[in-house]
Amino acid sequence: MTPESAFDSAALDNLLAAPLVLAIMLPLLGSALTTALPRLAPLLGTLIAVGTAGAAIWTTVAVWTRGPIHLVLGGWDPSLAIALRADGMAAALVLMANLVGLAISVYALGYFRAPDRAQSFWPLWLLLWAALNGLFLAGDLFNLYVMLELLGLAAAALGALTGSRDAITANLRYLLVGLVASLTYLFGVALLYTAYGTLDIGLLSSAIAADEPSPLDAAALTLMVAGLAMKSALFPLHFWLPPAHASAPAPVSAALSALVVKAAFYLILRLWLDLFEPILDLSASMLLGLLGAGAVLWGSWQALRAERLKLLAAYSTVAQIGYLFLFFPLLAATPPGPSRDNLLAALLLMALTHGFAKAGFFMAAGLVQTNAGHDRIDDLGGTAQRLPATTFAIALAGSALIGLPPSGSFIGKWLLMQGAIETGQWWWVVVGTLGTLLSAAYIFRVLSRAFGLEPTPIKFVTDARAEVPALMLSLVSVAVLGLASGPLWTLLGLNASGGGA
Amino acid sequence: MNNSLATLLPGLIVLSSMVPGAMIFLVREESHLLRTVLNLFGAVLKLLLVGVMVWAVWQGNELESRLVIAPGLELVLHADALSVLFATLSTVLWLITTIYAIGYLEHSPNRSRFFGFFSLCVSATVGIALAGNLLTFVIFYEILTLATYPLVAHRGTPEATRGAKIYLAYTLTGGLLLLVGAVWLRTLTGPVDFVEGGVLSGMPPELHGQLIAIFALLLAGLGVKAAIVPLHGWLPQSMVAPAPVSSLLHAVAVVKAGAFGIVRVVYDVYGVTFASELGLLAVLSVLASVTIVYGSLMAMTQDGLKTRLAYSTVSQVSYIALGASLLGPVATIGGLVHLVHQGIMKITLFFCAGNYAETLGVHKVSQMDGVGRRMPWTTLAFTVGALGMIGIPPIAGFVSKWYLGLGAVEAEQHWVLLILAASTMLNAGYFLPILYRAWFRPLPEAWPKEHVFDTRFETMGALLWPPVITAVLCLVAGLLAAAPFSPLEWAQLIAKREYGL
Amino acid sequence: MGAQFLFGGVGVVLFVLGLWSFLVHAPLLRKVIALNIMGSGVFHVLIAVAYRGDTAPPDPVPHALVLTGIVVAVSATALALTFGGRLMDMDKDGTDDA
Amino acid sequence: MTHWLLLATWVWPLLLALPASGLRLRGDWSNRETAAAPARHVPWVALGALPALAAAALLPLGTELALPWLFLGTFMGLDETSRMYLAFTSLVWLAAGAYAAFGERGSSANRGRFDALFLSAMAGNLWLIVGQDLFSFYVGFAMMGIASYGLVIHDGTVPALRAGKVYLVMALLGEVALFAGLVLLTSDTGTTRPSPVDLTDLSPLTIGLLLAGLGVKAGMVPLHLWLPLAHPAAPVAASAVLSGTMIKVALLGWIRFLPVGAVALTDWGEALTLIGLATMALAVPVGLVQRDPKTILAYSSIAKMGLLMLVLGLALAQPDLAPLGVAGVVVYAAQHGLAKGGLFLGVGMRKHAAARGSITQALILAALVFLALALAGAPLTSGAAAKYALKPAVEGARWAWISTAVAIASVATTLLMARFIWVISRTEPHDEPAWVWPVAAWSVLIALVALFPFAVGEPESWLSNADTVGVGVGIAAVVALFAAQRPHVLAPLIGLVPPGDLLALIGPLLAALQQMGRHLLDDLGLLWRHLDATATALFMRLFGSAGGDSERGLRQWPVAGALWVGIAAALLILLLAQQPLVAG
Amino acid sequence: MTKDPGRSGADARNDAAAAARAAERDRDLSLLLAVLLTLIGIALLGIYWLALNEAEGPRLADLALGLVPRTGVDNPVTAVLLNYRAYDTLMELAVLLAALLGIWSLGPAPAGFQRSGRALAAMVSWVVPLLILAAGYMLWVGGYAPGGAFQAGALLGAAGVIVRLAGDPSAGLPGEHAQRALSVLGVLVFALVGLALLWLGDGFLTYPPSLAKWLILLIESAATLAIGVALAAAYVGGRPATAPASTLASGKAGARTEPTGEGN
Repeated sequence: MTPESAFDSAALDNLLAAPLVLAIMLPLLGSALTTALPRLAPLLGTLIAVGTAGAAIWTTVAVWTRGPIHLVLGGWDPSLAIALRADGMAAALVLMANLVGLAISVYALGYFRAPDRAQSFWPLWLLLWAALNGLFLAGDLFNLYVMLELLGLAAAALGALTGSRDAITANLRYLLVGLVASLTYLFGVALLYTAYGTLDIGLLSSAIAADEPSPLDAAALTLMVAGLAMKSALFPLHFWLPPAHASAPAPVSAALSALVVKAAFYLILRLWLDLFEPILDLSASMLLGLLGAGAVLWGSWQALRAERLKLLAAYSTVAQIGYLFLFFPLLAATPPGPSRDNLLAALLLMALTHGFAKAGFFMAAGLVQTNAGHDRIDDLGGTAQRLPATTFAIALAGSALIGLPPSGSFIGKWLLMQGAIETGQWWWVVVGTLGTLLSAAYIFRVLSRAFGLEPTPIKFVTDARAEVPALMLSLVSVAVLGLASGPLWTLLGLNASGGGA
Repeated sequence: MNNSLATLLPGLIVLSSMVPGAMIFLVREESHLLRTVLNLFGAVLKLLLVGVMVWAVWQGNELESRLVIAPGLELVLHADALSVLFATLSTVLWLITTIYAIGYLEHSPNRSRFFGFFSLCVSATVGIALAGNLLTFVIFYEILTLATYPLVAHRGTPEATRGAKIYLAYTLTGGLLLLVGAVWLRTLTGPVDFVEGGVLSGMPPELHGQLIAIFALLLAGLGVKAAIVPLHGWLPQSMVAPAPVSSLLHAVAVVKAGAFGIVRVVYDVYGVTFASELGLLAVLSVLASVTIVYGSLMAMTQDGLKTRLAYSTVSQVSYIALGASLLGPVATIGGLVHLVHQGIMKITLFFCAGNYAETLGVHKVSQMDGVGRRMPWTTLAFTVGALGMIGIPPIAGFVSKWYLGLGAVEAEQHWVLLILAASTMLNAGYFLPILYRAWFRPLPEAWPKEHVFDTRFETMGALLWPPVITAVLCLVAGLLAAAPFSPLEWAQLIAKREYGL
Repeated sequence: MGAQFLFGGVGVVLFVLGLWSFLVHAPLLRKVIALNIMGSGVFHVLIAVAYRGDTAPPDPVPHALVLTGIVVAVSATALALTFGGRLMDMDKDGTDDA
Repeated sequence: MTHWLLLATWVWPLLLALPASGLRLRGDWSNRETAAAPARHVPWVALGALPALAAAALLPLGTELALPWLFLGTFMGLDETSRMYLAFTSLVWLAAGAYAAFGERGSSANRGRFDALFLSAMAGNLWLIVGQDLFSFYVGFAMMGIASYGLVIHDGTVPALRAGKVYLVMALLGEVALFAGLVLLTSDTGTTRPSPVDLTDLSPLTIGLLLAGLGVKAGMVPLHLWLPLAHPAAPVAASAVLSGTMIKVALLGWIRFLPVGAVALTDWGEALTLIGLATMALAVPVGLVQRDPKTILAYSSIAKMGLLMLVLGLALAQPDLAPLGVAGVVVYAAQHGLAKGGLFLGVGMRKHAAARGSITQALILAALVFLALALAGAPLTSGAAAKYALKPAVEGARWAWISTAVAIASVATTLLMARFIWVISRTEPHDEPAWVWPVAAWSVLIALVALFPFAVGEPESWLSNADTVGVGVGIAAVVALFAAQRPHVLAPLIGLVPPGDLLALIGPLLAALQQMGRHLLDDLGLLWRHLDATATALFMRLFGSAGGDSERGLRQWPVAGALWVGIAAALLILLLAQQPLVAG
Repeated sequence: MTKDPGRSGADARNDAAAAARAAERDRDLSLLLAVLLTLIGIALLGIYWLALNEAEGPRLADLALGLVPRTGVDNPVTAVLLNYRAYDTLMELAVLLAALLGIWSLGPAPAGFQRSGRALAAMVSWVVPLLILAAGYMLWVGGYAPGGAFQAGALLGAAGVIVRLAGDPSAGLPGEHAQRALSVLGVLVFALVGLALLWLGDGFLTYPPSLAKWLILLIESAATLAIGVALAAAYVGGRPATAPASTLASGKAGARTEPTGEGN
């Protein structure tokens, strides 16, 4: 796109740009407003949350109807300016993130009763939200760095919101991880800029594809992926995640586990698929797959051994991220075609399902914790039984985490296994199977507490503002994504004819 | 038949219990009436819809609901003669069991939870019955696992949670193996529906090794629920569940689902002739035979009435697998008709066991002296069920046994007669002593824990009538076996279609 | 070219040194300083790109990137130090394993 | 419409079973006294066999009733054989029913149970007679067999329970064998209503299974073990039908399902003949040394069944003998059924119907003597006529010595009857009131036995058989005199062989096997439980919560960092490995 | 979950042993890391060398410099910061805000330093106005020469630091409300300008050339204030006190021991 044509189609650009820009700017503005007017924070925050979610839906609809959107800010030459772009994958993740975000916002209304906590929460949360949307929609490598930092800072600050020693320790570690990781990423960006002189992902992609594969590409990729792998808590670099996620307040845990980690993963995926595909071969993907397998097994095992509910959920996140990495060797080994499309969609589907499910899980876990005063799994019996809706949310989210039908991750796992068998990499099937068994074990370790000799609950829902969002998210992860994942293919612009063989 | 109705009906049948089930969760615990209305509404509505379906399939109509959940992955609900057989069984028995359960749980806690899952359980079972491809089957198979888990754990005692965990460990592992098998198969075949006569016979010989491995996986997965030795360990453990649940597990849902799945795989996926060529049937028949004998032997050693019945189920359900494992329409008829016959007979027995426990506190065979005096009608129903299990004509069980025997001879597997003979002797060995105690031994001084109901009947009406009705059904199914619309007629219809006669 | 490599190469070395220091040294302050050294390393590399010979004006884009990077680094440093301070206030015993 | 009477023959007693059982739907169940007490006892049981009798009397031969919807396709009909069977069976059941209704005592709760079981067994017996297909036969056979178990153990005494156990095991074995035989038969012939012609190609396995399966019921040596235990243990009414009608169904089964007359099964036929001989040879001597009159009668039944097996074997081996042979067997079966039923009922009468020394007792004893003579085949009795009917077959046999053997057997039977009369005449009666109806029914039965030769037999048969019976009576008289004077000489012989004869030998063997099996099972069970416990413990440990923080080490920066840098290095190497070190 | 379980003696002994082991392990690991990182460093240097030896890659410089006249400023760096890549800058302000909010969320600020002596106070009263003045200059000069909002903001922040060092616990910052308003000013103005431009049809952050100069100045001014306030507030290290600063308790005012929000 030349500058002229950009100017010419400005009107159309504007219209298309609006939802993208709003999805990022609304929460940013909201953050500013809630900072400035702390008393009104919950009200303003909720309004902004609704608006942002609306913008995200608008974005998705726009991508659905018109295909990928590429928007150069400022009307400058694309190599010079920063671009926003929303393709199917970004739109899907934005939609998920914002729906989850909306639910978290509603939940937070009920969760943060003390005004000073709420005042701290809202601006940071909205900043985090802005960073997430910015990340998903970014088309510029350096802008991604800024977004990563914003995300990292906001997330660490939110995670430490309880102010306990554990929380601060864990989140300081998280902050440092984020910093070192994003600096490493930035180093990779700097190398790329050295070689190609541009930061726009699209331009870089064609430049890399046009060039011979060079060691510098390899070095840049290594640095960027290394940084992002740390941020996405890929085994064994997940060491920071469980304490940080487990010590955060429930809505924050939900956001961290469901969204923030996903953002880093999304970047790896983008780099891997969009930018560096020409220089990749199977072995590098296999390395990621192996680490993913380690994550699946170790994370699930640790979740099974965890004493506390939120720690369990955090380790479960480690495992779930591992599943996503299992797709890399399969994608590398599958030639373009319906099979690869299916794998890609399955990967996304698992990410989305995990987003919804984990958020729902953490929110429900938070509620249990609030109610019981603790979250030691072994002593949760009565509480779980007193809160049927919450337990139900845990169960639904849990079955999505396990990958039981009809959840979205079931479809994802089905296609994952199918891909593994088709490419002859059957060992991932073994990993997936073991992981599923372990996850079933840890989920039902929790659920079995709900069956005790405790008194009967009077009604299904006891605290609608807190319970309904969790339940809705869990329900989405199970029913909507599991039974109607077809549109995802359309959104991704993939050949929807399917066909396994 | 109206076209839109034809495409909706199977789906509606599944939903007819799922929706009321979901609503029941929301019902306040003390709203006894509302819950009962919802329960019965769902049960009766489903029965009516199934009635329409029976009529339609009899007329040779194709009923099929399809839902694309992802490209290439379709949820197919298809009504053929086989599905109708199983669906009708579950629906009829569900109605009766619902009435029974309402009476059984009259004063116990957590009824909304119970009945909610109860309805889901039946929805899943009917979904299994109507599943038109392996994917759909797997989905409902897993949902069934999930829906029954809370029922098994319902009592909340430590034994109950333990039993439920063991149940879950077995069934989830099984489900996973099934999943792997299904996925693997799909990579070879692409998306295929169940087709009468099977779909795999055209596969090239070099794939036969894989097909055998897949069969092993599928069989292992289905064998867990069908309680084929050595995968039966969960079944006696899950006897901690309330009696209606045991009835449901043993007669209608779980065990049957496994056996039904074996039938589906053998006939509609592999094709019985092809399976025989691969040598799979021989393995299956040996496994089934071992199970039949082993289950009976174990049953003889049990003093607990329900565990004895549980082992009896282990033994009896393998009749179905045995029927599937013998090449020839007659054996097929025997296996299929036993699907129904075992259901009504075993549910009668469990109802009765529940009545003894609930009315007299009698849980063990050794406590059953003289119960025939105190509860003659229940004991009469029990007698019918037990004699039917032994295979005494003209009760339904004989019909299955006859066709199995004849089918075995037809398939030139004369040794199966020996198995049938041994099974008959062993069944008599563990059932007749019960009858002897019940009818011929004097009453004890006092019952372990007698519960006086406000009724002139021997026990509460809601408890008394269900076993009496099912006992009558056992007799009718036997006495009118050759009449139109009898289970036997349906089984013959199915066999005719499977063998293309 | 030589100057460019010198500057950029120093950046690489700084980055690696900073990383080593960050990973090996336990005290928070040292870690934060190490992080800033790593950052400097990256900024060096970026600035080296901007160099276009002694005659041509430097490329302003990397300069701007570095400026932005510095502000981000300052912000992060501030937050990290506050965290550390908070921890020290809470527990004079040490810095845990952070 | 009269052919519906065929259906009524067995449906009617089944329908009666429910009211006869005295079960009530409503009651004060929590009260222990009233809960156990059933409704007033109504003697429905006496009426059970009426439609059957009516059918036998009224329906013309060849009446058919096809009910394809019933069970697995039911076909009922009346041919010569089944009519004869229906006639004597219904008569015996009627008489026994009258006895059961009015003669059997005991707790009224148990009476309801007895009546219901009695009627069920009756229904089964009648169903298998009127049913012409093998399903009907098997249903009836099974119903009869299972219900009889309840009749055998009705009294609940220790011998009754033991007898019941032996009966049940053997009856079930028999049923299982019959089941397999019928399955094979269906498979061999492709029909469930085989005519003799269909049966020509039966496989040896089928024939063997049919013989063995029905042989249990027939008291075929060595499958007779249950019979001398069960028949005496059952209450009188039940013994009468057990011995009078039920054991006869085995013959009916063989006639229907073996190719009698269609093809020469020489080996099988001769084997059956020899087994029949062996059965007689065993039953009579063992019977002679029994104490209990009912046991003696039971052995007599075994002996008689042996005779019939012998004849049937001949017919099987030589098709030319079949028409007469089968007819003879049926007639003999009828005769024996009536007489044996009468004898068993008579034992009950003798014991309870009247006081010692009364006229009635004398009359009863006389009637018993008459029945015994009839059974022995004395001239002018039904026995003579029946035996005469067997003559053509016996004399037509390839083996000439068969007639001699049969004659010896006749003598032996006479001796056995003499022994019975000896024992019964010394039985002490304990009279009970209200025996009018049983005695009346019994009298009718005796009258029928008396009329039998004139109704069924040919005139020349009336005076036949005098020689053998005469010899028998003579020997018996000598022995009786001897025994009266020197009781101590013969006394040790009595009770020498316990009832159930071979069972005494088999018993310990079975016990040892059982012991071994139990040990084995116990060991296996122990092993299994151990494995199970280990697995469960492991499982529970997995599910149980764990302590400790296993990632403490990993969270140390140097450790995590080394891993991180290592992974990055690996990635870099992997990426570089695929491109030349110097690009371009 | 937040309570710090008192450690028993056995634990302590175990900890000591573990610490010894850990120290040994750390030594080994630091050596390993050194080797690994040296190798990676050498590899990176090599790769970097190779990359520089390649034909000169495309550069944005000419393009960027060429378009400067249309940006409304003369300083190319400022053009990049506030025009070509204004979005980055906006987000960078957000990062600063995030840090500040994070610091505030940790609780009230620790006590300030001892009030300065007379000499220092006198110096401060001279230096601070100078700094503010210099900041203004920096802001203005950024349009055509090195300088701009960040530099200016940094100077303002430095002024705040000095004030706090001199003993004013609030670093000379206004009360809470004003502080909050000022610290978000940059983001607010920047974002609103961007959105307004979008609303007006120019596109997000697409300045019409005629207004560009003034809009940039507006944004820069707001940013300067915000940066200054944020840096100073960050240095204060805690939530601004609603009450007068002097009432803050000394010592451990900030060490909060209250349990977590979800615990109760």
